Amino acid sequence: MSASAPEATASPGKGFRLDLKTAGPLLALILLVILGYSLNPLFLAEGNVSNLLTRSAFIGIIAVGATFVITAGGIDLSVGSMAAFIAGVMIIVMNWAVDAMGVSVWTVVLGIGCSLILGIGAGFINGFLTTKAKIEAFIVTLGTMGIYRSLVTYFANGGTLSLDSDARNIYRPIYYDSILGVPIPVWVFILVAIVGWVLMNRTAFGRYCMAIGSNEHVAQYSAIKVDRVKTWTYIIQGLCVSLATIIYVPRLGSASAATGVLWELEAIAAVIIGGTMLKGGFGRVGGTVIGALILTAIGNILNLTEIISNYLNGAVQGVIIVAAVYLQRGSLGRRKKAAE
Amino acid sequence: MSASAPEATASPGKGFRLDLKTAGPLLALILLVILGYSLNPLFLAEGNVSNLLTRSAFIGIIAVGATFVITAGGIDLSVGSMAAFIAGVMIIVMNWAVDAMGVSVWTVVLGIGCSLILGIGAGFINGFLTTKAKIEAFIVTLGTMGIYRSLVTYFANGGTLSLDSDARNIYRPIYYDSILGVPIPVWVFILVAIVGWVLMNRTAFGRYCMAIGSNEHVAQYSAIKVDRVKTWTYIIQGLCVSLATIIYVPRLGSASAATGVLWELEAIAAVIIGGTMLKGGFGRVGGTVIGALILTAIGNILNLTEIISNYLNGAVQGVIIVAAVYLQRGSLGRRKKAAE
Amino acid sequence: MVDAASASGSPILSASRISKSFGEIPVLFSIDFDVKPGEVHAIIGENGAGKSTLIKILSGFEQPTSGTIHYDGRQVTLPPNGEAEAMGIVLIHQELNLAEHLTVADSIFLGREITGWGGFLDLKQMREKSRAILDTLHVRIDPDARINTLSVADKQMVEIAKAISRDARVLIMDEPTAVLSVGETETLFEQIRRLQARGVAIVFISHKLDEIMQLAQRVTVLRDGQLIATVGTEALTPDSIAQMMVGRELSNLYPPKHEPDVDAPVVLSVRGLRAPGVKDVSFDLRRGEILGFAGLIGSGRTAVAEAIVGLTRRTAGEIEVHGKPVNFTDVGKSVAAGLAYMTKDRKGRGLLLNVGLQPNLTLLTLKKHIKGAFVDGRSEEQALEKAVRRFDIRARDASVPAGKLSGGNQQKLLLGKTMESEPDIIIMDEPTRGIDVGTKQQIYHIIAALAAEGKSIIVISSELQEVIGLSHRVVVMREGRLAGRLEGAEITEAEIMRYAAGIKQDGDNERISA
Amino acid sequence: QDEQIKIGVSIPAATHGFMGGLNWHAQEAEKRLEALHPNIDLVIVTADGPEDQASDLEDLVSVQQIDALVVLPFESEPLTEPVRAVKDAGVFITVVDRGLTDPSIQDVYVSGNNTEMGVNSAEYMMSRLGEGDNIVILRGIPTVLDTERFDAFMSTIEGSGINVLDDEFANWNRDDGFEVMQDFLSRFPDIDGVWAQDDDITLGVVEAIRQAGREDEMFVVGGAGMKEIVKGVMDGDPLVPVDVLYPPAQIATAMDVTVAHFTSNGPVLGEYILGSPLITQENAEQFYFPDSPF
Ligand SMILES: Nc1ncnc2c1ncn2[C@@H]1O[C@H](COP(=O)(O)OP(=O)(O)OP(=O)(O)O)[C@@H](O)[C@H]1O
Ligand SMILES: Nc1ncnc2c1ncn2[C@@H]1O[C@H](COP(=O)(O)OP(=O)(O)OP(=O)(O)O)[C@@H](O)[C@H]1O
Ligand SMILES: [Mg+2]
Ligand SMILES: [Mg+2]
Repeated sequence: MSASAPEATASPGKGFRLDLKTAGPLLALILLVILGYSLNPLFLAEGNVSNLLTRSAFIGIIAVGATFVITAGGIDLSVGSMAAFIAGVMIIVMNWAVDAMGVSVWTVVLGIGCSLILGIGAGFINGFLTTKAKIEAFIVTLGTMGIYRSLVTYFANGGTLSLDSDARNIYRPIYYDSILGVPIPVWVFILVAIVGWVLMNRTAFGRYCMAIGSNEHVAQYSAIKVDRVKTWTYIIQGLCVSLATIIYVPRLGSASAATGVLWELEAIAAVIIGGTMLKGGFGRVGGTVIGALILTAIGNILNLTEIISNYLNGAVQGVIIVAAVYLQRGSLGRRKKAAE
Repeated sequence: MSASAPEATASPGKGFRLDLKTAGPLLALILLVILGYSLNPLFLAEGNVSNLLTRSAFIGIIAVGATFVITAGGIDLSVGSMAAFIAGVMIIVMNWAVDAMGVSVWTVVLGIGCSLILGIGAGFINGFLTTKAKIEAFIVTLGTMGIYRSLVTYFANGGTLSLDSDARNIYRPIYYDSILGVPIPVWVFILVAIVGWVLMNRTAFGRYCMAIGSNEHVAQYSAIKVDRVKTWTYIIQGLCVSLATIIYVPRLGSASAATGVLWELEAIAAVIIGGTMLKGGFGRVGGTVIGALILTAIGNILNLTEIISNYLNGAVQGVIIVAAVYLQRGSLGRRKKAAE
Repeated sequence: MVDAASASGSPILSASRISKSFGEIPVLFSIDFDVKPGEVHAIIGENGAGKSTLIKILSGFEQPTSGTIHYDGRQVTLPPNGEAEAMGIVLIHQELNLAEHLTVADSIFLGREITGWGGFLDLKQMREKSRAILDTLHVRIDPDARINTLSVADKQMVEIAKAISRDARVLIMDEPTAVLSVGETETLFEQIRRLQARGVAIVFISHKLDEIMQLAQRVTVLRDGQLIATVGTEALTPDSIAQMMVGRELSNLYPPKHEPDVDAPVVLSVRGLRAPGVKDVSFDLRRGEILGFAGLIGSGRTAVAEAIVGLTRRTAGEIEVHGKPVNFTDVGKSVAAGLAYMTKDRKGRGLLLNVGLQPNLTLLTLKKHIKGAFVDGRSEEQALEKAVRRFDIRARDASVPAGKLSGGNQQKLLLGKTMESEPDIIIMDEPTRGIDVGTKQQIYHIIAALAAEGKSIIVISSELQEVIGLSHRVVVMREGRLAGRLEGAEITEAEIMRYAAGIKQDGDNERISA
Repeated sequence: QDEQIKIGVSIPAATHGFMGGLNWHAQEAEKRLEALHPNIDLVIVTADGPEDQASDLEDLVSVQQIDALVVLPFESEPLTEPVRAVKDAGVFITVVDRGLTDPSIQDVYVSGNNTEMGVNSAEYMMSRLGEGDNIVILRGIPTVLDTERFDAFMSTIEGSGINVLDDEFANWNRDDGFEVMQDFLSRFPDIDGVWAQDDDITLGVVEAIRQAGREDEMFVVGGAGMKEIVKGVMDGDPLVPVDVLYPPAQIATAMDVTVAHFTSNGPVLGEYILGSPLITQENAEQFYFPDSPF
């Protein structure tokens, strides 16, 4: 009854809960892998696994950023358009640099720098409008979503912006090469995930995000600079979008109005499948990573089999997403939920 | 110390507060109308106004339903796909009825009945999965969104389902005819808005929605059947989608995978522009109606002018939405917000 | 007092051999309890003793692990979630239980709205009835006001209004007076006596022993989930109750006041402060001084504190800390300057209810626990250990969400959180809200010790005894202004009440001091 | 000839009428060809966007281990490299409709002709209208092929004296077509012709014109060859007197050609450009597929 217990139980208790929490999405992922393998053993072939991981990097990196925004009680619908916009501007700038100074590694460095600045700037704008102008995050980011998408269409004159082919040859390896057998995008994803996890779980900032998402008043009364922290979550989101775009551009070497459509929904879905709550107050970067893998794996599995009509892909996807979340909330999470 | 003051001030006070609340979106709408008129006086021509109102009916009716879901702390992303699905099944059923029994008014009645049942059923499924299976509304409705969209694509074989032309001739008036100079869809919209307003503001059900969205524990401790009320909000949403579909089908007489795409975003945007909070607890049906009008008017204005590049339509739309919300929250609403 | 005869019938609600465990953890052991019509039966016990759990079982909000409940002589299983209200068992929860976005009238009638023609809400009638009930409680709350615009005390009054508006046969109140001041408490007691006279059975929980002596016919004492005794009040004194509760003698609730040093430097000086809810407030706080803030509900004490630490914008006036003018724009700045404010709204402003003890304790002072760039879990754990010992926080383990602690333990956690910042100047708003006498004594001694160390403390409290017992000087607020300042022997209940009620004003007093 | 041949078909998902038709033709062709050639296995995958399609291509190579690929790129430029990667894995490549930026990748190219579609539409307009007549244009989604059609149309009517009152995007969607046309109708009192460019849009446009009761004032030129529109042309609908073909069946042609590469004796290579003829009442019958969903 007294508090003598904490010392003894706190650490293991905490460890155990962490296991249970990650277990939900992880279990869903494992079942999905088993399903994939049983439908087609090539699912676990090295090439496919590497493809799958590389692919999940885009959504995964963006979703890590979204974890912060959502944990702090916000939402960002603009990420897909933002990615298209950043990709478009990167390409324009790099093409201009090629014209002006010829092709070199610096062209790509310039493009990357440009992307980072844009990502941070776009994140800041979202953050500023939500915190200072006090407009709902949903509306702000719905607005910027439309704006970025329009701008990229405008820059591309309704068509596609393509990276100069020489510049592309220099840039290509960033998507297509591997280090120690692991594709570079996967390295970036791992890095972002680790940094994100540390930031969320081991720094004051992460704690502040959870506090704000959980009860903004308490955060304010606890000397947390609520507006500043919230703005930072959007900046982190922008930075993540920028990183995802940096590895996206060399993949296809182009950007158009169709780039990044619906990424926002996928990113938010990854976050929520991973166990973060849409209402905020509770962030799980590890879960988000698994969520992104689950989403990518579903698409991959659907390509592995011909059992169902292509028209029904979306239905299968929907069923699997709901089932995956049910699996973790419904069974394992039931008691936790009920108790809350 | 005594309670003598309230009597004197309560009634006017309330009236005033009510005014202020509706004033935000209304002001934005008025400014938009002025803008539209100054860009092209035809904006206020009878024909255009009637078109605009009729058009806003779809999103408006759906958004009235969404107001309930959001007020009770939920969200429904499936409405657009649900509309497409219901429209598709209606057409299939009516075509089948024509084949089997020939064309009559009953064909249309059958279709309408079918639509109502589907809408209620689909709403119930969303509600059931969120409340009983305890899966986040975002995930449930993201899932059903994919499922309905897939199903309609499947039924249409990837193409378009078209209503038998004889049946269509009978059905047509429901979209195209007017009563007392007001198009029927507008009547339906008005009716839905009034019923919605009364339900939200003048019945215990509306109070329960707000209580649940504001604090689910409190609602539960007040002997409110939280799960039941939440399920009902989804059913109301389904019913609204069904009504919107009933007036949508005679418009073009067809349904395809492209029907209702992004309606969910528009509906949610209308709700939030109207002053309902995304986090729940606070519903304004009147605001929602104005929100739907604002959204439709923006699109209409963009079609009436040539000042800006077509490519930038989305950007203008984004800017106006953000500005409209800023107008109400930023200036008028600032103090209220701060107090909350 | 109500005559004993009315309370001598057979019990209307009784529980026998009630035990309750949350998971593995037992919190109640075979408790017998009953209440008779027209009786006030008080439950007392230390924080975490199981009082709230017991009455939640008595009203159906929790189901007992074992044991039976009889209502009206029949064995029953009470329906959950407040549905027992329909049977006449009404509970006022310890923690405020109102939906922030609803209006006062909506809240009072939530779950049993008055409907008129066609099943539509009869808003007019609900508003009028709300106003009538609030009138009987002598509170000035607009039935159309939204809950989130009310102060904590007003919210509590709404809760009370809500409860007495129901046709209760058993009315159970869990620390209804914790945030109320003397005046409000008195009106509440009037209402309780009125209901009692009508034969309503009343269960009353409070840590204020004098209230229990005043009101109750019988007292049940719980300790660590065990039933210690049920006795008639006439056989008791506050001291003997306290002793049963804590299990030890409780002499000297208040520590001896050390002589205030009149020459001590002024550490906080407020001049002509105007802010939302504050109209022209000036006062000084000296080093080593305990300054009491008294006043009725809504008199603006909280508003003064919040304006000082930068939670609300001040519109006029100067504030000096250690002789230097300051303008705190957020709490961080005031904490950095050594000035901490402890909110009275532990649930809405003080604690994150969904996280464990440790993150709550260190939220205000997380910077102290940063090593390199990272939060140092070890150092946080040590801080928690220390706070747990110092404030006697009792929790199953450190991972229990703060919302699941007993009310008093939440308050202690909040106290620990504020004290973590090691402030020189502390503004404590209702510091012992919901705290048992034993711990109260500890806290009073902590406060006195802090003052002796040279810290300066403002105690905002609605409990006059507390203000009187602790403070070197007392200021009384009324309608956003300082109505009076009292020192030494002037600090008496009567004098404070005179200022608080506006019978006497600052100008009436010849010795106006800064 | 008995070895198993796997052919991957990667196309955009059926998100609007034309793509729906294309999906249908692809599935019909799959059934037909698989029944005809037991050793041929066709795998159709559909994509929601360029990056999705790039992923599909990777899967077709790594998991399905295809021998040939029939691909209708979502967009030309982004998919050039992914298709090249497929080619590098030793796969026979057939590109449909939207050419890659590097044509040397493809073994076979099958396509409709966007430029010809724009030109034919413009020429029909010029045959019916003249100096001082007004038209409005409803475009698709801002993409390269929309731009090709539009530019070809505009350069053809240049100098004819026909006024283009305005153009707006209708997103290849009948609802948007309806609303944009409603607005054109309230804006412009005198419209003589409408170029809707796509039959989904056309359907919306026609309803808007009917609603306004201005059927007699103008005519509409659509595009693609949707069965409802072709039927109307066949029946002599004065409002939609013609259609300009842009055959969704080209995917079937491409699949046929690719299968032929493995089943016929010699290699099949080269370009197969399908024309965009004007569908008129006289020739409509040959373009009418009542079983197609499109
Ligand atoms: N839902 C719950 N889950 C787990 N433990 C709980 C729960 N509710 C209460 N407890 C525990 O049961 C014990 C008794 O709590 P209770 O709230 O009944 O105390 P109390 O006597 O009302 O104390 P206080 O005077 O502080 O309000 C405490 O240790 C508390 O932590
Ligand atoms: N931010 C604000 N804006 C407007 N009015 C306010 C604000 N804060 C407080 N008030 C008003 O000022 C008055 C004083 O409230 P306050 O909460 O400070 O009183 P209190 O003396 O602490 O009383 P209580 O015992 O209820 O806590 C109240 O009428 C309250 O409604
Ligand atoms: Mg234009
Ligand atoms: Mg308690």
